[in-house]
Amino acid sequence: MSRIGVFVCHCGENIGATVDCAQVAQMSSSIPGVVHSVDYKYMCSDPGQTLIKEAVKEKKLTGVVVAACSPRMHEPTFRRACAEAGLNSFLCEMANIREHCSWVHEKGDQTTQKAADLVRVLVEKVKRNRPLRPIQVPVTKTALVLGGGIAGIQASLDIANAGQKVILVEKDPSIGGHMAQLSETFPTLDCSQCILTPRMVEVAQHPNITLLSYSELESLDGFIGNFKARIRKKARKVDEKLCTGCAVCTQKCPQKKIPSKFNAGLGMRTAIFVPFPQAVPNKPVIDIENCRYFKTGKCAVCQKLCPAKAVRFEQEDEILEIDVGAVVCATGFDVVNTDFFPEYGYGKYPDVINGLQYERLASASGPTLGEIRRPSDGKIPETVVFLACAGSRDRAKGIDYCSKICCMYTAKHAMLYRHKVHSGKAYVFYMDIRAGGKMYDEFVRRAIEEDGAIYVRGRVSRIYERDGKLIVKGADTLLGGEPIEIKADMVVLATAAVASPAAEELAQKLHISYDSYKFFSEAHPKLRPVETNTAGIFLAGACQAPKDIPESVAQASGAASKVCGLFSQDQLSREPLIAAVNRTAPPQYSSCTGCFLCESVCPYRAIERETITTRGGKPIRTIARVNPGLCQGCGTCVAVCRVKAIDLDGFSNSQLYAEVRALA
Amino acid sequence: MAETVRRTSGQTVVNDMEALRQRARELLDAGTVQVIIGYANGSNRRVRPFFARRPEDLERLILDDRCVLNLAVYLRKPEVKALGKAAVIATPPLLRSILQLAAENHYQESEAVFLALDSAGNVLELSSAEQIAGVLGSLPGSTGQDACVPSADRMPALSAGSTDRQARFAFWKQEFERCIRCYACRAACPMCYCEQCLVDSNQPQWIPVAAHSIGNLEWHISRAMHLAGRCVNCGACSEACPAGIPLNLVNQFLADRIQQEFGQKAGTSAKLDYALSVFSGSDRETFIK
Amino acid sequence: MKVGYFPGCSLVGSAREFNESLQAVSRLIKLDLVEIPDWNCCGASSGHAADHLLSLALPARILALAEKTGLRDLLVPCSACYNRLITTVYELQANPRLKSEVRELIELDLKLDVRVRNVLEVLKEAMEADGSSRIAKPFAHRVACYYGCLLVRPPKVVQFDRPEDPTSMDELMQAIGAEPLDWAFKVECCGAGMTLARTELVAKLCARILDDAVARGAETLITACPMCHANLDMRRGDIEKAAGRTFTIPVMYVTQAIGLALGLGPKELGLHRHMVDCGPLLAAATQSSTVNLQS
Amino acid sequence: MSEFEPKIIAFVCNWCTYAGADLTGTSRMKYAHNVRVIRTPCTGRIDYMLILKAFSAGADGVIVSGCHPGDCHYTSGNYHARRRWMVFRSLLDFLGIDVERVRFAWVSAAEGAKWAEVVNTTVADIRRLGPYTEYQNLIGRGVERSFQV
Repeated sequence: MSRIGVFVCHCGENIGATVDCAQVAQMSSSIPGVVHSVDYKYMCSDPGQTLIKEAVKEKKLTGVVVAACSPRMHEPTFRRACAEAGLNSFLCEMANIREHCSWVHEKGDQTTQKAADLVRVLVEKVKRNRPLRPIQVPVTKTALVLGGGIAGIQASLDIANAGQKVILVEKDPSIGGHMAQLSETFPTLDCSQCILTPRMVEVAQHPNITLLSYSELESLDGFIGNFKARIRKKARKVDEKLCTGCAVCTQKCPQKKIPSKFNAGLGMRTAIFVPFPQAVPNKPVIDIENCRYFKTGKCAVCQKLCPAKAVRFEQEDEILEIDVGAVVCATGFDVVNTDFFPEYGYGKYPDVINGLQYERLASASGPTLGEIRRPSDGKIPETVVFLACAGSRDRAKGIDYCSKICCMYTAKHAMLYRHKVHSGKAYVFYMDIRAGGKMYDEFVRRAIEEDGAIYVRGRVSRIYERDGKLIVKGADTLLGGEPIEIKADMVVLATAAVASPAAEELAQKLHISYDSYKFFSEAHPKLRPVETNTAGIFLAGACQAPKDIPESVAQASGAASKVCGLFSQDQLSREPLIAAVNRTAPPQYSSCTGCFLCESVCPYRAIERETITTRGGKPIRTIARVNPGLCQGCGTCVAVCRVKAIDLDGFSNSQLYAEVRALA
Repeated sequence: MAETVRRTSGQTVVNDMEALRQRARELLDAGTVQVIIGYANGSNRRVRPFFARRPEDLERLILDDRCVLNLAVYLRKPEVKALGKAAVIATPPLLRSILQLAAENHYQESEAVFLALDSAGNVLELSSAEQIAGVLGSLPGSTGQDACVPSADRMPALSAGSTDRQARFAFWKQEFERCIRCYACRAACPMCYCEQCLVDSNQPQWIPVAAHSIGNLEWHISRAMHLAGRCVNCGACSEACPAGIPLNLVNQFLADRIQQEFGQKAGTSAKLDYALSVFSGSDRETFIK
Repeated sequence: MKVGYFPGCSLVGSAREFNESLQAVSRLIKLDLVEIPDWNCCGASSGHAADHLLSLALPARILALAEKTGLRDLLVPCSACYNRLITTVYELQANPRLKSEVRELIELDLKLDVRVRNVLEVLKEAMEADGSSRIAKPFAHRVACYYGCLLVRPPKVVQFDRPEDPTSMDELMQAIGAEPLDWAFKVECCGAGMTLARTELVAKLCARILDDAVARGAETLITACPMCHANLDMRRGDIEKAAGRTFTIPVMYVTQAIGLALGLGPKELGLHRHMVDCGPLLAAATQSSTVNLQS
Repeated sequence: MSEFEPKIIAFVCNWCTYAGADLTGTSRMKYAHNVRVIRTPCTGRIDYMLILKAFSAGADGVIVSGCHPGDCHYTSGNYHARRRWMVFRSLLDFLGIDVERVRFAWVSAAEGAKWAEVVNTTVADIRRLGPYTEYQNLIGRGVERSFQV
């Protein structure tokens, strides 16, 4: 039989002025199961709490209802008080008679009656509470970082420097990501590689970081603190341990005309290659699609010439299984190519290039060694037109969002062009300039005012080639929509930043949600920007939304600190208000019918399939099981279950039923 | 009122009964199956389910438009399972329910054999959900109202265009008041396979068990909600109801609404596509203010 | 192949030769055109700017009459009419309330189950279906295919071809032995909507179209739109004034080019009705080998 | 005879509407006293049976409220709830049960004023509709009133 204590708080005048607290206590005393009921001026004060603690002990209470403010305010206070008196803290509930009653209604019998009703509801609820203990989950203190761009590098270093183990997985042969491709970086114009490569080397040498380059995630199972990752280490066809990085193979490979991805297609590489001279690890990879040996069975020049005998044609992909406690997803972004734009020639004009290609042209390590030369004939262009918002913020193109980085890098592009070609003309077409950020607007102003970039507010309707020039047709909307035409030698499209093509598949492997553009979704757009809805998986960088370098680094450090926070505990403690599937006596074992209609409603994929077997291991039936490590307690499965085989602690079927009936 | 819409014509619609019997005989002879589940004449011009275990029993098998009871319910019964593997004389509604059961993990591949007639009168032998899904659309009578069960347009209070809520309430109140809570509807429904029905759980007692107005209404609302997005519209519930309540109308109405709103239809594929366990960000919400 | 046919006012007026050539070609490629009885104006010129409901009701009446013929496809050769009709289907399908309003207005049953088709897609289908038609005289000319603005836009409504760089007319021209050119003004506006209000602007726009076609070596422009044709052909004097130069390049309907290739005479195809003489083009030497249409 | 005072039971989610109603309180906005709030973790948890039980407990009107689409603390509970309500509401309407007595609303944690408005308009609507005798008459001679622990 329940022994419930009801404690009605006056909250000074806050409740007492409109609700007759003594009468509420009086009315509560007649609720079946209530053995103690008092009112007091300030329940949350020390004497108030002592009142509760003493009553718990003296009256041997099995449940406590504090009728006071919102549980969002003082529930922890009163639960702690109960726990100190020896009552399980989950046997304490609050009736909200302040925010939901005294503050919103006038003084009167009806308001007092409402307060008494609310108490009755919570008494019926607390009668059906059961003692619970916070859930303890062990933590594997190794982080998996996916993606070796600047965000992944930063996150890895931060976690590793905090003394935790990191496994960094990069799909390409080298880490560095898009940042390694950039020329100079806004707003300071320092050389991208100069600031990045020391970090890359640090990653390679860090004792706490295991770098798995040329590798991809196959699958991820488990839950926070206890993930199991399967990683495919793609065959390099080169023994990394033996290779000294002498580069004889890459110099002698006869297959030399393969467009280099690192150079955005503007330069060529060999079939056995290192993506760029500063690559980490600086070990080559054989591209078997283009390798003469793999295509014809003849050649093997690299193998013959390798002084370390490191070339291994027979090497196969390897699958590694790793236990990790947290995952940082930093898989980055992509930019759409020029062939996305029919109105700009479907990519058929070689001198219409995208921003990434321009970065390679402007980069000292690029195919032109940093001289701005147009791809078609290598001439130095006299007029260059830059188009911001190529695809971005364009509903007709299906990309509604702003790519965020283009305004700044376009200003930088125009500036770099003017620095390198003093006589050249740089036009920039823009919709509006979004230069929010420290020293950002100043940077754009500098491009316009000091470096003479000609900014035209308007959009370009068409680009076509005529007499060796690219005719750029647009409108200047600041000058009354006057149509203008520019005869350009080269056009640079600041093409939209989009999610990387593998993003959707990866999100499904990680069980994290993504938006309609395939960017990964954060748990809360404002307050939980680095977490995902799957506990233990964090986001860093442009896989979440287009971002520039400082933002990516900041988010990566944020994600790293979340991981370190998680790893600072040996066990995780979680609120135990979670769902569970009932178990009953044989032959049913559970009232669960095994229809699994609940499986897809769970936002956390916490519903698993559990096969009940005989002692001999013979399967009897398969029923649902809620993984307590994953369940967050929303209860959607409970409402979907026809037979009520699933129930949720704290909001159980019998509790909610009794709460409603308490109002009858 | 509902009595008037019951059809008991008993016309034979199947001329290829002999072909069906022949195939059933072969299956029994070969030992592929141990029992044939079909229909036979019962008393009082009614049909009854029939379990043929010997070849000579097969002569009693019939198939006509009175055969509405959904034989899929027997596949899950332990006493039927104990007879061995079964072949079932299949109508399109039965096959639809097998697909839905498969989607809900309650029919395993090759658990039984289904004998159906195609439009040319050939006997099809189906056992996997994939086979069923493949032929279902082409079977005779597989579209439209294929059960001889009540249809809404014959109920004045429910007919299209009726906006009289109180008339609807009065209609259903009267219908449900006749319910004696025998749960024949539940027993006849292949989708009501739960071992412990909500109405049988008493902690808490969600639905009053006594046959009075409120309990009856809550029972029928629950039944409809539990079948929403799962009912394959076989009509067996109405056929089974001794009080003649046109129960399938409620299920059919929700099935239509779900198809309109969410484009999902139960019993069309063995892949789980349950309208109430998925959602779309663009679901209509004009009623939410 | 049998389709409903809505010529619209241009094809019985200023663009008679489009109608004549379409009818002549249709006979040869076994395309049966069933003219919608009692058709009315589609409201393209001013109706759609004046009153939204009217702009839907006018085409809706044509659609309702077309439905009565029981034919699935309705050929609308004039691209302005095509645009109005297909837009009406799009808007009314999306808005049942508006649809019932329009249905009351036109007092006809309206199911919206007729497919509104333009001349390019119907010709392509008919020519492919009629495998027997043979090219008598390949139209061996360099042509600039000019689609104009209405055939391909707005893309979500018409859902035809690539909006910025359509190719369907180019393919038709290739099939009759012509050499379609890659040029920059395929879907540029000729300014037809402003032809009376701001003639000098229209002349300027047209001049640019002609200029690019000529610069790339086109011998003739090919069009499928009576409005474009009228502007580029009849306004030639204004265009030349605006450009400060002369243009001798003729402008032909797609059906006229096909007709010539199928062996029809210039007169049957109404070529004599053009302002800009097609004579020199026709006089130019042409090969006379026979090519199968589908090759 | 005293004026009819509607009895309203509200099922709200913990993260948005419950917090929104707290905000109404901290902002000291006044609203009708007729509502009794039952807290649930998420609209996804709100079983249609609870709405039926509220009516059989004598409620004249029911409010069901939670986070706006896209704001669900559990990402998608409210989307699932929305579908279930759509189906449930259609069913009630088909059976002739007055759907005007169930008010569905999205009230965020920031919408204190909206919560007051939702309660006030619901109370006004139910006042206009009158006591829900149609349903309560079904309950008959207190079959369920005998409920005790």
